[in-house]
Amino acid sequence: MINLERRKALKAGGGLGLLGLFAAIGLIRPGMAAVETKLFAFDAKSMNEALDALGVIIPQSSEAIHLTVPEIAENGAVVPVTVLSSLANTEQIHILVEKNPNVLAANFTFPEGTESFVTTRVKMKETSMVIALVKADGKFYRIAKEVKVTAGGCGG
Amino acid sequence: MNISILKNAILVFAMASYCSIAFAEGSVPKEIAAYREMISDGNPAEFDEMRGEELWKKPGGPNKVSMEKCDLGKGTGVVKGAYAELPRYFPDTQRVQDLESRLITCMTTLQGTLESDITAKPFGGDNYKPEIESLVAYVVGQSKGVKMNVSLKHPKEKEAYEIGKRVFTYRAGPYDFACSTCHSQDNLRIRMQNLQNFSNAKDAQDSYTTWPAYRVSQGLFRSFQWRLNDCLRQQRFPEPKYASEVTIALTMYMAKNANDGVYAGPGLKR
Amino acid sequence: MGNPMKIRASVKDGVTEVKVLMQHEMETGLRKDADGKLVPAWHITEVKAQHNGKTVLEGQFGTAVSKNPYLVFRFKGGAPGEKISVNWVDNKGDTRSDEAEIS
Amino acid sequence: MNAKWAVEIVLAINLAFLAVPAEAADKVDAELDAKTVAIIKRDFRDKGIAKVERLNQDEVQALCTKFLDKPPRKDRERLEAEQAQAIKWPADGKYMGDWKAGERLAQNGSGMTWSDKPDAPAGGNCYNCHQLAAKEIAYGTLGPSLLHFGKIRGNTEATQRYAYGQIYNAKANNLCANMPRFGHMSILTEAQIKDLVAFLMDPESPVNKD
Repeated sequence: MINLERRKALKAGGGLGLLGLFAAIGLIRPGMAAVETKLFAFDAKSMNEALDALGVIIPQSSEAIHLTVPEIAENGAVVPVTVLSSLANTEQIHILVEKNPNVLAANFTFPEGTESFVTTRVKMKETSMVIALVKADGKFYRIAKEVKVTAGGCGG
Repeated sequence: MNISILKNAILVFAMASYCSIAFAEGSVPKEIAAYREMISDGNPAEFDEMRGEELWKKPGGPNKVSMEKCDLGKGTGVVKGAYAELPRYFPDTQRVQDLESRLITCMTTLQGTLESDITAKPFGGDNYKPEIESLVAYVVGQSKGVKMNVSLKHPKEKEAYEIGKRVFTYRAGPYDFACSTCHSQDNLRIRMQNLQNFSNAKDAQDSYTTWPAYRVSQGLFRSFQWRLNDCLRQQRFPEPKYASEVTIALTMYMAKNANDGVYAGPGLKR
Repeated sequence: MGNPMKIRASVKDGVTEVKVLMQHEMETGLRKDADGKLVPAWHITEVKAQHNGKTVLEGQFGTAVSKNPYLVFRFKGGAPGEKISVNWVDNKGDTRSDEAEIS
Repeated sequence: MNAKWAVEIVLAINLAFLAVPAEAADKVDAELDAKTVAIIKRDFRDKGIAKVERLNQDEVQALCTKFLDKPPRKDRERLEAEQAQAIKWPADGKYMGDWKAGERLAQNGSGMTWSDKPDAPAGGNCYNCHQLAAKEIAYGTLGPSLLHFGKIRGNTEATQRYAYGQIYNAKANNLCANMPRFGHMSILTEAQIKDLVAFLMDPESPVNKD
């Protein structure tokens, strides 16, 4: 928990997150579109970078998010991921794979009237945690599950 | 940013719901089955079927003729259900043919394409999709829901089956493998993948009726000729010639053993 | 222009479920070809779905979305015969739009 | 192709004709056998390191093919003895190498296919067929489980020698076994086989640890 506090302190104490850093050195103009922010998130090479780019400090773990992934993926090229959020006012769902070279796989924005549910398929380089990060009412929540990626033999 | 803080933050992030899953002996096949079920919807082979249908219907080859006059065994132009009765004996060529060899016959005789142009690179790869593979996708898709009904009535069909059965058990190469080394017992796996027992009707049906297939590991549609080619590669054999008699005989053996199974391709595979 | 998508949409109990299968290589930019050269990244970056001119889903893809991306989502409303349209844009600026009728 | 193997080649076609047809059915069978072999020889081609010579069966392969892996006892025992005779035991009398290298080999499923490079060392392909370390869940079941191999059998020199022999040529004990003859067919080197023995036997190896 100390680490958690340190991360908070870092944020609160004016420490520059990645985005802040870019802004400071002029890579992000004030008022630049949200799209640019997200591009940084997709380039993130670690969970921490991805969270910084998304403007997340510490997302709360939430049982109101249902993440369906296989326990074992026979092939890392296609890992089915379904996320269903029962959190009120869910605005966005992000899918992240902790050990991928680029951590953020996809994100979805749900306008009024669209259910906070999505199914897609992602690539996984190796056995890793898959994380669903949900933005609801302006706050971030998360749930994570491990997917084992196995080596294949012949056949099929 | 300090590296150790980075690392720690990641740890905290992952810790809450992380647990190492111990797999009981029997749960692995169940998990694999669950995975397959989860990916079974949305098969990209549909795109190959679409492309194949276009190729079938539009004028092609040096003769600028469509494939619609091709006889796949059920009469000129009949595609529906044709794959479920292949391989079969064709009086015009006086030999037993599988789908691919029959498509070659039509592409050469109707469209005037050179056989060597078709067989030089018959399998897809990066940014390359041979016409014959898309035609295969279209034709097999037209047998979806049809019961496999391969005949051995003609003596040459019977002979092809008998030869296929023998090729299946022919042990050779540096590993001493035959097809039967891996495919003649029930409930075995290579790594995580189930091995079908082709002398068991249920296994033969499950396997044969779901090939050709879109292979997610390769992101490509694969024909039955490709399936055999890659099996023989892993058997450490030299390469079988495309649509040759040895491959047709093997196909005949497996197709006949799958009789009465309902054809369900193109499949979606690991 | 990209290759066509397959879109299926059906309405049940006032909720329309949309299944979209796209054709795209989704190259990560990390893969090497047979000659050992890096294959440049080439992937869909944005997806948008609309119903009666109203946006019902917006998505952004990174390089980790699988080849030939597949998407399922649901929205309230929709009636048989009405149109669903889906559009994507990739990092090379290529784009594709297709539509389907709700069944 | 390795020289020893070339010397041992007996064309299967010879065997197909050796059987004297007593009845019409046998005659048809023998004709089909011969035709099958002729088609096999005609319909494959060289690709990469996989040459068509690989289809010429040696005596073991031909006998196991002919009797669908259940050969007559007399032939079986004679050939098993011959295979055992041909095992080349390590000159230094040591059977154990590096278990860590052995683990990598066990995981590696490459080698001897037409897509493998001629100078790339082959893998052991062990996990394709055997359970080994408890932590690896992606294992095959074609062969017996080798989990706790050394722990169960005891890490004695006799067991090490047995393991070496089995990897070198399992056909010396069971003529029509599924297991490839890794030493006999020059798939793996002596050093590689020793690494695999260590992976099976070493008390520190994950095969015996967990």
